[in-house]
Amino acid sequence: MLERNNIKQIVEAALLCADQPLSLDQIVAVFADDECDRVIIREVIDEIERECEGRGYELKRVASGFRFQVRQSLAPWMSRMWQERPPRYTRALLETLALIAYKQPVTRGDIEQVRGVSVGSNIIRTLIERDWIRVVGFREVPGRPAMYGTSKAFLDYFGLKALDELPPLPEIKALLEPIEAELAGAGPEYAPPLVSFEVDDEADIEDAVADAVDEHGAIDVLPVSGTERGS
Amino acid sequence: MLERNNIKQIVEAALLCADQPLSLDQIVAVFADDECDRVIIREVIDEIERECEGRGYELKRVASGFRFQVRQSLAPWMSRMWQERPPRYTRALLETLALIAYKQPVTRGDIEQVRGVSVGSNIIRTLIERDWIRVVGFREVPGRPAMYGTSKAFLDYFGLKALDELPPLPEIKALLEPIEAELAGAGPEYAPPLVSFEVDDEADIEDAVADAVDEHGAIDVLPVSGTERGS
Amino acid sequence: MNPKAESLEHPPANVVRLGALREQSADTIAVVSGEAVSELPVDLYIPPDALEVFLDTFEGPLDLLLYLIRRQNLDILQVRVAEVTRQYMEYIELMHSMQLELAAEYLVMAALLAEIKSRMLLPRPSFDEDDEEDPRAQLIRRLQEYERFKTAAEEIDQLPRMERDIFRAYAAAPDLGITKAAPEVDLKEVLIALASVLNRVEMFQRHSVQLEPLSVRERMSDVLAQINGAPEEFMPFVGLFNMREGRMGVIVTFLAIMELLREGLIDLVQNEAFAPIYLRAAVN
Repeated sequence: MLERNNIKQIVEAALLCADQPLSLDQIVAVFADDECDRVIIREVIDEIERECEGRGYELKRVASGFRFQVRQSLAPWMSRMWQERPPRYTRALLETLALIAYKQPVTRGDIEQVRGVSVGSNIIRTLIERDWIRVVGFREVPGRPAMYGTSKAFLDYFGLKALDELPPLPEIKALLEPIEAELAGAGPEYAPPLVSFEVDDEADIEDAVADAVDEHGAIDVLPVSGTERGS
Repeated sequence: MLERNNIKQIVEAALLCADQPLSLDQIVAVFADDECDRVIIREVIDEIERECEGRGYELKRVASGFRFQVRQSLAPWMSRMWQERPPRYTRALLETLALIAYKQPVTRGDIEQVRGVSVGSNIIRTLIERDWIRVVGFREVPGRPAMYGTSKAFLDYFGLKALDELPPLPEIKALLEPIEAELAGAGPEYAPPLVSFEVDDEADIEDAVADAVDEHGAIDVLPVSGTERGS
Repeated sequence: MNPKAESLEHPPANVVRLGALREQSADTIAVVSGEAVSELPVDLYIPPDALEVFLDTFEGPLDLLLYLIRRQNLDILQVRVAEVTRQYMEYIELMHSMQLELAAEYLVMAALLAEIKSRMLLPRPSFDEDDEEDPRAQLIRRLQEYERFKTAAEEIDQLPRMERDIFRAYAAAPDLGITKAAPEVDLKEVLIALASVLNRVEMFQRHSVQLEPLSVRERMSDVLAQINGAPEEFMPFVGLFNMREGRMGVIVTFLAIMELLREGLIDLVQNEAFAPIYLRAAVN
């Protein structure tokens, strides 16, 4: 049997790191059989709930269980965090989505095998949060990996009635050709855009470069003096 | 100006519902200009950190800012919640990552030079997709190979504030000492210590050699007859 | 051949390392039982039947050599060239069937060892010819440098990390009135991403990804979700068909079930002939 205080810490931690509400059963399952019992867990949950008073978040009971949620009264400040322009999805995410659409039902391992690259769990989480993919089952192999498929919301977002309105593969490959031709044709003439900035003090150069890198991705630094340009 | 307790709740809530660690600047940006100032926010963060004592989670400072995370000691229970096993990384990937972390900026060629094998492009791609490494420039040699460095996300993932929190790079360990000594300048004059033993019976030689090896490690066997020494 | 020398050449269990022996007098290196021994009793290294297991374990020739030196006490400078060559050829044979690009690197390393050996057999050049570095020094330096990063990689692997040891603490956001702005995606972007990944696959391996008709794929997901969402373990086969979808819909569902069956994702259960058929998630 674990100490009560230890049990409380574990329950609190479990609720905080789960990405969905946890039912009482799910919380119980976090413990080994002899570590604690249901009654204590119930009591501990009540305690945790009381202790949230005065903090920025509270323990909520929703249909599927318990979850921590930021207090509604703080919504105005929270919404400031998301007012910035949404970030763009990464290439990795789009490839993962495409593979799920065309090869569903697939596991993360299947996707990794095709892409040759490991798929971060944040990609899967983002796609699930966006409601574009869902877990459709588990493959009965060691580890019971989840199998993913696309959802109705995915079809709706992309204006499709059914998945077979997606173009067949040969057409997709054709999509790539103009892009490749462009890249191939650009050849040695391809010139990256120039970013210029002035610095008065040499000590500022590093900062300026760092800012430019943040904004433009990788950059080359060319020496420029006065209004002359280095080649 | 907001009340201090209110500020604390907002900071706590922001840290709990942000997707990423929040820098001080990002926390400040959650407030309107006249609501509070930087100094108070700093103090409030310290307070929050102290108040986590005894709870299941802690406030941790990593490269890109502050984040709440479950106490390390509770990790065994947390991993029971996930059906999927955490990703494992191959030795090839970890060695590549180590080289980039400790020797940045490095090119793929630099990495291959040390590892003695070619670095698969899927390794570099995985590292870039995980956002652990990025292109920091190009080396001005034929082919202009990209140079890689690690990112803040790499440090965040491993719970580090800065690169110097990585374990120090292991020191060079002696390998084949006699030859190293010779190469270091002892030159052909280097003479290993002599171990001598006598055997009456030819059949005992093997045993005697084996004993001497046990005692002295590697030995050379030089022919010796009577009291004369072979060179 | 003297039987004593013979037995020394093939020592029983652990390899006796006669280290630091330089072949200054070219042929005679030791006299055992009055007989000159001109070959060193250094036997490699890896039992041949373990070869395949080992290949997976090594990150390349440097890694293999480090292992041989550190664990097997191999004195790489005393290796019999013929033996090394034979062993490396075996590796290469095996690698041929596994990962071709590795073989060249092992071959280079075997050549380097052979070069070192042959230099040592030649008369020693006068010492201050510093036009070229001693290949032994070069090799040792490379091995040591590699070893540092190999160890560093192991240490990084031990660091606490997200997904395994570090778990972020989250709380759900309150209702913000606004929806958290999500990135906009154009379908074309998704398709281009797919095209590029398929392209890559074809570059690296010959066989291309096979895809079922999409309508079947989609239905496979639906069927699986229905089976997994079913309160009982079993789902009646006929319950999966929606007659309002018409003939085509039925065929698509049927093909989806067949494909799921083929991929081992579901089981069909029937108690006796003509009894109702049930589906359930596959169990091992």
